Amino acid sequence: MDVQRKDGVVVISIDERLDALAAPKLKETVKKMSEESSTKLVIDLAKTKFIDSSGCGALVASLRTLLKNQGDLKIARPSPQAQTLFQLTRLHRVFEIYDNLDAAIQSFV
Amino acid sequence: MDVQRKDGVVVISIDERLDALAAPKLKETVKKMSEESSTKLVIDLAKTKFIDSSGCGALVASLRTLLKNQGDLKIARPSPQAQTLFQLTRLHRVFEIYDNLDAAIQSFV
Amino acid sequence: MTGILEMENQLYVKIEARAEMILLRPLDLFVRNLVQQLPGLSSSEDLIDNVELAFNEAFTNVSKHAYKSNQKGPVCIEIFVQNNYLEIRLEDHGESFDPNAIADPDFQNLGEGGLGIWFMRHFMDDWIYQSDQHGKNVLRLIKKIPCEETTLAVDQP
Amino acid sequence: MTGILEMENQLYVKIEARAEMILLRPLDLFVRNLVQQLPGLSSSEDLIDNVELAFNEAFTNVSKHAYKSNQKGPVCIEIFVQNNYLEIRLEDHGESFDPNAIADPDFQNLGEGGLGIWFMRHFMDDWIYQSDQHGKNVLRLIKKIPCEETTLAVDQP
Ligand SMILES: Nc1ncnc2c1ncn2[C@@H]1O[C@H](COP(=O)(O)OP(=O)(O)O)[C@@H](O)[C@H]1O
Ligand SMILES: Nc1ncnc2c1ncn2[C@@H]1O[C@H](COP(=O)(O)OP(=O)(O)O)[C@@H](O)[C@H]1O
Repeated sequence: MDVQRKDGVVVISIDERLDALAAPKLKETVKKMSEESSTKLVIDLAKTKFIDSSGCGALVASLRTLLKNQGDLKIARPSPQAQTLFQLTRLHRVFEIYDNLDAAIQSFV
Repeated sequence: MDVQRKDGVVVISIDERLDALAAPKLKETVKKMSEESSTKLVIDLAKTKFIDSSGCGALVASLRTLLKNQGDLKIARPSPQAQTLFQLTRLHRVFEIYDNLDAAIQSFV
Repeated sequence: MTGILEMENQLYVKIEARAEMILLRPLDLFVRNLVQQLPGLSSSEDLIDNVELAFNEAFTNVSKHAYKSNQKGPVCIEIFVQNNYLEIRLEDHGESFDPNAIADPDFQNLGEGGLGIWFMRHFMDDWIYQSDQHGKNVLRLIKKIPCEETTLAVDQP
Repeated sequence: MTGILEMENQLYVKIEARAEMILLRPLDLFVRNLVQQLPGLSSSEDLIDNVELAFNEAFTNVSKHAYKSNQKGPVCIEIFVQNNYLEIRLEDHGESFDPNAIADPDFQNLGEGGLGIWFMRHFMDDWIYQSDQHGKNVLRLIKKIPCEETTLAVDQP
């Protein structure tokens, strides 16, 4: 997991797998971030080949935490495997999803 | 495994693993090729993350087969793991090795 | 070693360990890579993803729910492959549960959890969970393997 | 399931299957990915490569040499991890051989084969092969795990 800031937006790049081992770290990081009000966060899934139910759950939890503190979260570059899960769970209607990282960042500006 | 021709030189691109499963196919392909006299062959290891004793053996066998028929073989872009094995086995003195594919091809021209 | 190992024309693997989360990814990759090499499955990236996901959810549940404490108990994973059939079995000796008491996820208002079993059921052809009186719990994940044309050709005269 | 599973502070995995070559890559990836997650090994790409290679040679040899015919016999793979110690054990019931009768490779004139055992010995800290009268052959591959500073710090007052 790698955290960067660009144009006032935080970009978290997730590693190859967003599973039950990686999910707690994401939730914790977002929780800390949301202590600052109005955090603008992009979760970049470009490197993420595999996501499971814990990964989806961590994304839902992260969005909730941010919304509670006037922040927001967008998702960039999900793999076909992630897109399948988002569609099945209707999370594609809950998340704003971009297939381009810059578009996700710019959507905040 | 993927076979292409460029400037009269044959380039074989090896897959991710050159192990006991992949070695027989390489040997067989080179054997067929060497029926034509003076085959110029480059083995491209750019995608090959893992090579084992069977892989090294297949390269040695391929070189022999070609030399017997006035052909020759160069190796391009070995990974650090492959380089370690070539050095340990002194195969780096047996093979001409290039860290650039074009240089390997041009060495024949 | 088990008698079933002697059976012909099928693949059988048995893995025993404590249900530690450190094994999740090595096991996932094992399952994925094995499935990737099976004739009727190798060509379908989707099918491979689905089996990997189902196994991943099953192992995570054994590690997290069957063994809640930090000291994880044993898990036995068995993989059976026959011509047109793949079964992955996970056996644990931890807490059991009643799958009929687990409601489907509420997709209008998804929580943090509760998707695992639904995913397994969705992506596999069969999902069977059984507990016996001796504290043995077995989950069976079953997937039919689509016949390849080469296989069909052999079966036909 | 085996008593050793109960031991604390160590990792133990046991895999049983027929020694089919289709398992080579799934098993290799399992071993690689497990080693990759061990504290003292995760940071060294070289060490991970070396253990993967040694395991790969050992499994290939059981499949090709211990079981020469097409009908492969059983192999049992055990992985033990303790603080500073990794052992991979392969047990077969096929043909045995005398490792002392195997000469080192002739590096001036390498042939097609004969590098496997030399690689295993070179890349592991210990390589032990033993056959008993009941036809059981066991190969033990042993690697010391370098201590990480964090581990050392815990041990010191
Ligand atoms: N192997 C298992 N052993 C015991 N309980 C389980 C097991 N698998 C699932 N459960 C129970 O079923 C519930 C739903 O599981 P699941 O759909 O995977 O969602 P989650 O794991 O996110 O809660 C779990 O919260 C747990 O109570
Ligand atoms: N597990 C084994 N069972 C029986 N014989 C073996 C085994 N491993 C190695 N051998 C014997 O030792 C020889 C040398 O093995 P190795 O160094 O791996 O080279 P290669 O496999 O290329 O011949 C083999 O040719 C075989 O005769």
